[in-house]
Order: sequence, then structure tokens, then C-alpha cells
Amino acid sequence: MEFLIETILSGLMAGVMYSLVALGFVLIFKASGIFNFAQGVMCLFAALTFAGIMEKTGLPWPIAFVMTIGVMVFVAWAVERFVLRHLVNQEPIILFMVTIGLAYVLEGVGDILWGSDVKVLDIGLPSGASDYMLDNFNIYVEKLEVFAALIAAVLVGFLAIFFQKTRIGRALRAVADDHQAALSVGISLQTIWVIVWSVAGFVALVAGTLWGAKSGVQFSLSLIALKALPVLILGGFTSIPGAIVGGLIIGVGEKLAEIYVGPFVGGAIENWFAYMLALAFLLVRPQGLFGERIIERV
Amino acid sequence: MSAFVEPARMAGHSGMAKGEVLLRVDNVSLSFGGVKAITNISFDIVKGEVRAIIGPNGAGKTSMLNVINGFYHPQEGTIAWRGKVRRKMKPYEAASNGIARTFQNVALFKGMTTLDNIMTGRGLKMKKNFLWQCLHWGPALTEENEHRRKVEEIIDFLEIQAIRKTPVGRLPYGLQKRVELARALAMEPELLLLDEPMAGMNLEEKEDMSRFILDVNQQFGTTIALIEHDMGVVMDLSDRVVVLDYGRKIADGPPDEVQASQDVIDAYLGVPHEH
Amino acid sequence: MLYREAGQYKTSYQSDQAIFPIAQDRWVVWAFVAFAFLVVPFFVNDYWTNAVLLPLLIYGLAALGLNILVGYCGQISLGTGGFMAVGAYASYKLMTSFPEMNMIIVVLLSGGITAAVGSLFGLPSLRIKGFYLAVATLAAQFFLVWVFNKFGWFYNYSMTGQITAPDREVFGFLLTGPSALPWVKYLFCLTLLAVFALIAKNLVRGRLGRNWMAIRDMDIAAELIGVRPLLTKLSAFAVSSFYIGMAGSLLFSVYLGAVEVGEVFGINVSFLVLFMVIIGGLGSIVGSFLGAAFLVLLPIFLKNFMVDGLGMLPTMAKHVEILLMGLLIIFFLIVEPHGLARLWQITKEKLRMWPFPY
Amino acid sequence: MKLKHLTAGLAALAVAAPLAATTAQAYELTIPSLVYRTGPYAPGGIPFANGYADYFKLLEQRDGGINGATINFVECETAYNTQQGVECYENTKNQGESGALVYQPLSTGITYQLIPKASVDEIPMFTMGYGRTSAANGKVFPWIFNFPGTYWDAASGMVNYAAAIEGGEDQLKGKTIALVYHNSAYGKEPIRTLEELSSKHGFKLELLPVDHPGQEQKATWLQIRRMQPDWVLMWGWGVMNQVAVKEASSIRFPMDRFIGNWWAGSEHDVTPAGEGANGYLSATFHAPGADFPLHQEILEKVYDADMGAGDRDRVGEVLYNRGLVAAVWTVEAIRKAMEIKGSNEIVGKDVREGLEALNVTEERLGELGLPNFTYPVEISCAVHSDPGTVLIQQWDAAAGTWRVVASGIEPDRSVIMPLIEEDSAAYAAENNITPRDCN
Repeated sequence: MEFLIETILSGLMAGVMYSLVALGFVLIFKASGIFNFAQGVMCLFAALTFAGIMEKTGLPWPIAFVMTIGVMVFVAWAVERFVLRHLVNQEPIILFMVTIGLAYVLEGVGDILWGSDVKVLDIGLPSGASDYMLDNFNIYVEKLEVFAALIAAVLVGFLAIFFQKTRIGRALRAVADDHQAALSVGISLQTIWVIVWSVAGFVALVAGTLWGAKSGVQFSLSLIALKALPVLILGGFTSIPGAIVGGLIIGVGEKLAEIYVGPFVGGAIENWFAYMLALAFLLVRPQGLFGERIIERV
Repeated sequence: MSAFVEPARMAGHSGMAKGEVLLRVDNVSLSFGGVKAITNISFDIVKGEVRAIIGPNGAGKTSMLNVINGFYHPQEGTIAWRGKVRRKMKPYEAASNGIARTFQNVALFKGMTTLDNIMTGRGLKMKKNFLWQCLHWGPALTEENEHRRKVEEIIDFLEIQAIRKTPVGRLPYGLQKRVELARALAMEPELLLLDEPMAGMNLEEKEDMSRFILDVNQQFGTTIALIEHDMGVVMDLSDRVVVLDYGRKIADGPPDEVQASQDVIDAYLGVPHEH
Repeated sequence: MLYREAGQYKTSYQSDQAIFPIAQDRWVVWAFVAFAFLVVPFFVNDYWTNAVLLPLLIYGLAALGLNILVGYCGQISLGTGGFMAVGAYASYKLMTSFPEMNMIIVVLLSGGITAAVGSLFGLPSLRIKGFYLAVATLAAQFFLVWVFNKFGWFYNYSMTGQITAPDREVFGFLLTGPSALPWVKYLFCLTLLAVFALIAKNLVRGRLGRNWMAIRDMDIAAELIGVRPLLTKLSAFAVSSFYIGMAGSLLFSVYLGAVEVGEVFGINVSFLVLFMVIIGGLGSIVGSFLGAAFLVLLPIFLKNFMVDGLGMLPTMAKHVEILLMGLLIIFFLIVEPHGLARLWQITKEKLRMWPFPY
Repeated sequence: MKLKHLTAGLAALAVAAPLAATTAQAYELTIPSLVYRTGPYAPGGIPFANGYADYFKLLEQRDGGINGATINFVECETAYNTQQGVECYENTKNQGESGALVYQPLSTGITYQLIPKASVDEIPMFTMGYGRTSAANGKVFPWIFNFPGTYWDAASGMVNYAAAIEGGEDQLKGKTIALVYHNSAYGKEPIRTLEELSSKHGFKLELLPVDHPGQEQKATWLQIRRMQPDWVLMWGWGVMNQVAVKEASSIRFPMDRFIGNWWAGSEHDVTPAGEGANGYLSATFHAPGADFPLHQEILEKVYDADMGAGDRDRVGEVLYNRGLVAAVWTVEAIRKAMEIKGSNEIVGKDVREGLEALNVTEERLGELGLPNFTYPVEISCAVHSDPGTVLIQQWDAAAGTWRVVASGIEPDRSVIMPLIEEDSAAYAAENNITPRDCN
């Protein structure tokens, strides 16, 4: 029983870590309809820059963090200025392809600037098992992941306020609903894209930092995008709550599968199981758990 | 009219005589999540006629066409096609039974040329199997050419020779409508459903389209059911008219009779409903 | 002035529908084919075959297959790597179980087996669309790789799970294994590619191809004119997987000779082939080849240019290569979102006007 | 013959002859180095590549080459990708007068792909402690050398170390040993041996695969927490190592009961886990650190001249030393080949002879500046992997260094040799190879 609780808890925590990555995808898809394949590489790039600045300059981490945010805003600006602006109203698959090009560029720039070695990101994040839980309940909870869950909660709260209460946030929602309408109320699409990509860059920095604290910052960070994709389709491409709930479902589902089913089929099933789980959900709800319903008309 | 067209050959394949009931809708109701789109509607379409379905916006006309060709499945009521009652039918089954249609908002295959769009209409009539298609040779080539000839006849008939190889996405709206009609005609349908064939057209285009519709009806003997807003057009073209309002049938009969009906006048003038 | 279609009258529907309706195009293509078949085989060496031509031909075949699915039928798939693995393992099992079997049969059967698997994973496409489908096909990718890694039967219970292609002949010439001559491998792949490119062209200009495109452009309207969505989508999955399976089979048996499933048929291959299709041009046979050429040849070219030409360190050259690839992808998409094929077409149209553009 | 000639037109096709300058200078030895300094495994590839490169640079600087022949060191980036590896191989194999002398493919995938090719092209492969274990059978694989030890030696050595700590082989009975492995050909290598050893010693073997890349291993470590194994062995690579070490410390698994193989035991594998990694063990076959005369020489002659391949302070890292020792053995084989041939104008075929006759004694290691660095190696025609002896090193987090805690652990070759016979016989049968006759 304890073990089951432990498994579920670990699943939930892992799920939150996936959600953090998925959030970035959702933000950009919601505001511009772009399936941003580069999100994973953005996590890597942000974390690399963060770790790289600290390593090269020896600055304390809050300053490096702010500087990295600056870099991510610059990336967002450059993406809008040099790429998206020239591709307004293109088909989704073309925009998807462009983000793949972007992923290459960010990877190349990251490598050239900071090298391909593992960087240790030591900014005093909590890590290791929670003594309290382990001693009192014999349940293993990773402190880093509890911290990540808190961060995710704060982030989602922040995004909710941002979208609901601020003028820019409302404008973003308007864009998501209808580009033309948004233009007609006098909001510059360019500005909005820069903001959205900046926010997505910030989310990528947070996700990259947390994942990087776990494994060191290295190329493989970009591959966590593959963990976020099933979360994304399960939750729906356009829903922030979907990204969170989807993450939790995938996290718990894959851990239970790996631990309780895995041993009977030889293990290492969690990767494909996450996708199969998402696929099964899609067969019932083709637009994902919280995605907008697709209505077919003629 | 093209000299190639032999009306007898292009005519429907049912062998039904003119004047028999081709399609009968009985007490059909359709709702979406509690909202009724169509309530208890019955009418019939007779072989060889031009049947109009009219009514104000949101009266349920397009839904009615969607029910007829199987895109929507009514919760209540039945549809009898050539005397055979059916409840549920897939759209492609309707197509293979000889029901073709055009759409309110043009539903052409935008990435394909005019020619290819019309050729898709011939798909159901092409029988050569996959392996022959791989070879594109022998019987498959003969078949392809035969159907191409048919399509060229339709192209000539609708006078769209010049845009044969143009991707339809680049065509003006009026021509797109015409290509869509061509595609429906290529199916050699028994019943042709036209959803606002003249929407958004100028007067000249409307006249052309009206002429094509009448020609199709008279030359090929194709039964036509059409939805149209322009009352003038409807009165000129159609043999009988069904009037819908808020999903209910409020009149049914020859044009002049319907035009005189008080319910219809009220509906169009927007007199509030009594119930 | 040389490139004109004026004066070339079509006297039959057949010639009007020919693959290359313009005579100059036909000559160029025939010359190119003749060159590829009659001249190149005499000059290929190990480097050209193993490093350049084989990957080009094999990825060309895979891209062609995926283009049928994505470009013609509009169903995005990221399961290519997994399907190539099916082809590879099918041919390994066939080669080791039936040593006498002709390699042509092996490759075709591998394609057939992949087609069956592909259709199975195509089933969800009836309900799931767009990027949701794309991500869902990743389930196939991960699952298939896991299966081939896990079950010993697929790799004849070898201790490591690697598969190695034994020596097999085609018409008396050694085709697989380390001693196979470059020109045999090259001609075998070239012939398959040429034949199946022709078949693909025939399919897409016939009824099935029109049905695929109808589903791609507007699936509802297609259904209403009598196209059966499930059958049509599955046929696209099947044909596409057939091609991809053949490519996987060739990749394993002729090109690499030994593969490990997770490494060679991983998700990056799925993405790579999709890039080829999009960069080359969705819904274009030529585009598939242009895309494959772009993504196979350009990195090798850039690498050799930077390392040997500019004397850069290999590692720095690699980083710059990644960066340049990204920039070029973005650049080409901005210049022409419809791919290299459209760029090629525009060039030809300009050429047709030249020297009097108006 | 490279693609760039395409730009010069198809005429380049005819220019198949090497364009090397043929001035009557010293014979040039082409040493290809297939490296991966990019991609997901770059952190492991970089130090190895640096060590390999620095030794050849030292020879150039100090001796002007090897026995009077100059060195043409060709680095080629594979990104750990088989297809890029093929390009590198084909690109380098005919370079220069000598052609490529010996390959170190450094990736399991590329190794397997090249095993059949190398014998046809007559270029030996030195897959030092990786690749196909059964290639140790020189009768079936005359062109492949995988000394000083195979994965099966490592697995057996790790089990023997565990037995020693437990207080004898009989103490393993009833114990549980878990294997956490990269779910690939590489990771699956030791399973067969461990199964044999499990039935021999009576310990319980639990297998826990981790899929590439291995960033998320919660499920694996929860299972370990539940089954409480006495020992955990790991066959990991890339990010999997860092995450596993961190998870192990998080669930408070005793780190001195957790042994990684020799690709899961370098500095970057343990540093992200910080203090938690203290006590983590790993198998190896050479000493860590830069306290050897050779390292000092490299620092003086290469790094002081600003010609080092990497950072000065990373000379002496575990994987750097591995690259270094690979280069040392390679060069010794080349010298041997020259000795056998009586000339320095050798080609790949000769290097194979040299490898097969290789005998690097402790005395020789001392001369080379590596006293007590690794075990003496003596290769024979039949056995291409000797001695198989294993070292165990332990991570000291406070000092930030690896320390050797056990040495001279002999693998159980009575178990391993029959397995090698069996697997190589299967390979020979499948590929119609008649084993050579030798001892």
C-alpha cells in the first residue's frame, strides 16, 4: 500500500515536470497556432545560457537568471522579426517545419557559445529525499520535485492572472480566438508574438533549470520535449489546465505501468506507454481532454 | 450545349419513369445537443423535377440536405430512397446510390486542378483495381481516358475549358461554383442537391447558372433539389417548393401557390410566431 | 528560347496526361536517367556509394513513401522510423529463414509486411487529425522500436540484439555483406527507386491519387462525393508504409549491413524523413528527391567544405553545420513555403518565358 | 573523392586518384579518429577524443612521429550516429599513403556496422573495452581487437568485487543483484554473463532496463527501493548515468554498493549529484588522475605550446586517460607492426599483425611514462582480449577525485570463454566464416 502511494506520488511529481515543458508548447500554440517543435531545444538553450553565464562570469545566480530572461526575450524578438513576420497565414505544417529549423539554429548557437560538456547547475535547489516523509511515513518524496510542483503552481497562477487580468493577456486571448478581430481592436500582432514567445522562453528556462538540476545541463535536455508530447495531446494543444492535468495523468499512468506491468513484459515500457495512453484518450476525445471541440460543418 | 452529350446516356440509371417518387422524407427530426434544427418534416421529391427548399436563415435547409445525403443522422423519422426505407447511411453510400451535391461554401479540393476535381467525381464509376492503377497502362489507361472524355464533355457543357489545368484555389468564386457543379455532374447523379448555387454571384453569373441548372434537368433528366435565397430564381426554376421556417415545414407546393401562402409571407416578413 | 512548349500539340488525352508533357523535360529526364544507369555505375567507389548515393537513394524512397501519406493524403505521420524498422527486421528474418530467396522478393515482401503494420497503425487516423495524429503516430514509433529491442525472435536470439545482414546475391551478383561491389548496390537501389517512383506517379495521377488528395483537401466533401474515408486513408498508410518498409529493408541489408533498432531507426529518423518531405515539397514526387538530396548531401557537403576547404576543426564545423542547416531550412521556407519542388517549378516557368518575360 | 568536388562539376568523378602531395618525404601514417563531440553523448566523447588526440600530438611534438614516419591525424565527427560514422569511415579509409591504419569507432552501433567491413578492407579495429564481446575470439574475428577486457570481464569483475566485500563467493548465495541497463545492444551485453554467474553463485539477478535517453528513471529506482537489492550494477551511458547516480542517492541507496561499468564512471557522471554521489563505485581498467610522467610531459610539450585538444585542467579525467591509453596501445601496436615488417611503411594489414603480437609489459609502461597505470597486455592470435583484469574506483565527492579501491580483480573466464565461443560460433555460422586455426 505504501509502495502504491509512493508510486502514485512519484508519478504525480514526474507529471508536473512534464507539464512544465508542455506549458511552453501550449502557450505558443494557443496564441499563434504554431506547433513549436523547438520548445525542447529552448529548454536546453535557456538552461545552457543560464549555466554558461554563471560559469563564465561567476555572477550570482539571480543576476544570471535575469540575464538569461533577457536572452530569451531577445530570442523571441529575433524569431518574430526574422522568421514569423515573413510567414503570416502559412499552413500549420510549414510553421511547424520552421520551428524545426529554429531548433537546429538554437542547438548550433548553444553549442558554439557554451560547448557540449555537462554543466552542473548548482543554485541551491533542494534535492534528495524528503527526510520528513521518509522517516515518518516511509514514503520517498524527492524534494526537487516538490519544489518543482510549487513552481509549477506559481507559474500557472501567474499565467492565469496574466491572461485574465492584464490588458496584454486579454489581447493574447483575443489573438488566440481570432487574428483578424485582434487586429481590429488595435493590438499589434507582432508585439503579441514577441510577448508570447518571451513567456514561452521564460517557461522553458524554468523547466530547463529544474530538469538541469536533476541531470546536469546537457544536450539530452532537448529530448524532454518527447516526454511532453503525450501530455500535450492528452491535455489538448490549447489548454493550460490540460497541460497540468495531462501531465499528472501521464506521469501516474506511466509509473504504474512500468512498475506493475513492466516486469511481465520485460520493462522499459513507460515511453511508449505514455503515447499509447494518450492515443487511447484521443480515440475517445479527438481534441484532447480540454481541447476545443472540433465541429465539422459543410 | 455540346454536341458530344447524348442525353439518354447521361440520364440516371434507375430506369424509373418521370413522375415517380424518388425520395421521400417522413417525419424527420434532427437536433444538436437539445437544440432542434429540424422538427417533424415530411416531403417528397419526384423523379425529373426541380424541387426548391426555401426559408429564412437558420430555417434548417442545409441541415435538411445533410440529412438527405447521410452527413447527419436524424433522431426521428425515415428517409425512403427509391422506395427503400433507410435510417442511417454513410455519405459515401448516398453518393454511390446516385445522390450528388454542391455546397453553400464551395467545398472544392483546393490543391487540385479543375480537371482533377471533376475527375474525382468519376471515382465511383472507375473499376480498375490497384495493380492496374500502379501500371497506369492497358485497361487502366483505357478507363482513365474514357472517363477523361466524359469529363471533357462536362467541361464543354459548362464552358470551363480554359481553366482545365488551373488549381481551383486560384479561381474566382463564380467559376469555383461552376467547377463544383461540374464535379457533381461527373457523378452522373440521379438526384442533385444544390446548396445555394447562386450565392454571391452577380446577375450575369446567376443567369448562366440558372441556364445550366435547367439544361441539366432537361437534357440529362437529372432530378434537382436546390436551396436558394433569391426568390425570383426559385420561382423561375422550380417545379415545386418546400418552405421551412425554424425547422418546421410551413408550406409545400407549386411556386405561385407557395408565394401566396400567408405563412410564407409572414415568415419572410418576420412576423412573430404564435406558439 | 530553347525551353518552349509552343508548337507541341497534344493529340490525345494520354499525351496530355503524360508525366512530362513538355518535350524538353522529357529529354532532360531521359538523359538524366541514362546517366544514372549507364554512366555512374562505372565510376562509383566505396565512398560515393556508401556515404553519398545509397543514403540518397534509400532516403529518397522513404521520403517518397512518406510524401504519399503526408503530401498527398494529408495525414502527418511521425512513425517512419518504426516502420523502417519493420522493413529491416522483416528482411532480416526473411534473409536468415530463407537463404535462397531472391533479394528482390525479400525487399518486396518486407515492404508488404510493413504495409500491413502501417495500416494497423493508420486506423486511428479515422478519428484523430492533424498534429494530434502526428503525435499519436509516435506511439507506433516508440512501440515498434521497443518490440524489436525486446523480443529475441526478431534478432534470432543473438546475445546483443544487433542484426547483421548475411551475404545474399541478386542474379548472381553479391548484393549484401561487406564484399558486395559498390555498383551492384547502387544499381539495385537505383532500379527499385526508379520503378517505384514511376508507380507512385501512376498512383497519384489515377483514381486512388485523386481520392487521397480529395481527403487531404477536404475530407467531408470527399466523403460526400463517394470517397470512403477509412479505405482511402488506410490505402495511403499501406502504400506509404510499403515504400518506407522497402527503404528500411534496403537501409539495413544493402546500406548499413548491421543495425541496432533504437539507434538507426529512432525518432530522429522519423523527423528527418518528414523534414525531407516538407523541405522538398508536399505532394510532389520530385520534391521527395530534392528534399532527400538537400538533407543527405548538404551536411556532407558542408562538412567537407568546412573541414577540408576552410580547415575548421571537425567539432566546430559540426556545430556550424547544425546552425547552417537550421538557417537554410528557415530561409527556404520563407522564400518558398511550398518546398524545393515549387522553387524548381517557378524556375522552369521563368525559363519558359525567357528571354521575354511579358 | 568528396562531395565538394560536385561543385567542380562531374569531371571530378574521373579524378579518383588521391591528390596527396607526393614529395619524397617521410612516410605518413594516417590515424583516423572517429569522435563524437556533439549530440547527446558528447560529454563522454569529448574527454576521450582529447586524450586520444593529445598523445599523437605529443609524439609529433617530441619525436616528430613514430619511428621516423610522420603522423596524419584525421579527426572525424560522428555525433555517435551510425550513418555519419559510415561517412567518416569511407572518407578516411583510403587517405594518404598508408590508408587508415586502425579504427576506434567508439560507438556500439558503428562498431557492429564496421565489423564485417573492416575485414574486407583489411583495416583492424581496436574496440577497447566495448563493441562486440565475442570479438575476443580471434579465430572468428581476426580483424577485431577488444583488449584489455570485455563487458563480460567487467560484469564478472564487478560480481567478484561484490563477493570480496561480502566476504567470499559463497556469501553471494541468496543475495540480490540488480542490473540497471541502457535498453540497447550495449546495455544488454552483460546480461548473458550475469545470468550464468547468477546460477553459478546462487544470487538473484533483477533486470531493470532504462530507455534512451534516460532522463526520467523514477519507476526504475522505486523498484530498486522496493526490492532492496544488495548490489546494483549499471550499464549506462550519457544522461542516464547522471540521473541514476542522483536517484540512487535520493532513495538513499548505499553508494558503495552501486557499481557502474567503465562507461558509467567518469567525473561528469557524478558531479551533478554533488555530495550525494560520494562513495559511488565504478569498474575501470586504468588509473585515474594526472600524476603520471606521461601526463606531465603532455602538459609541458602539448599544453604549454598551446596545442592541447581540450582544457588543461581536464587532463587526467577518467575518460581522458581512457583515450590516452587507447592511443598508447595503438601506437605500441604500430611500433610492433614496423618491427615485424622491418620498415616504417606499414598499412592496416601490418597493424593487425602488430596488434596480434602486442605485448606491453609493466616495464614498457614505465618507459612510456605510465608506471602502474594499467595492466600488462599480451595478445595472441586466438584471444584478442587479455587480460580482462578489472579495477574498481570510488568517487570522493569532497576531493572531487576518483580513487582506486580495489585492483587486480580477475574475471571468471571459465564462465566467459564458453559464452564467447558460443556467440562467435553463431556469428560465424550466420555469416559463413570458417574460423582460423590458431592458438
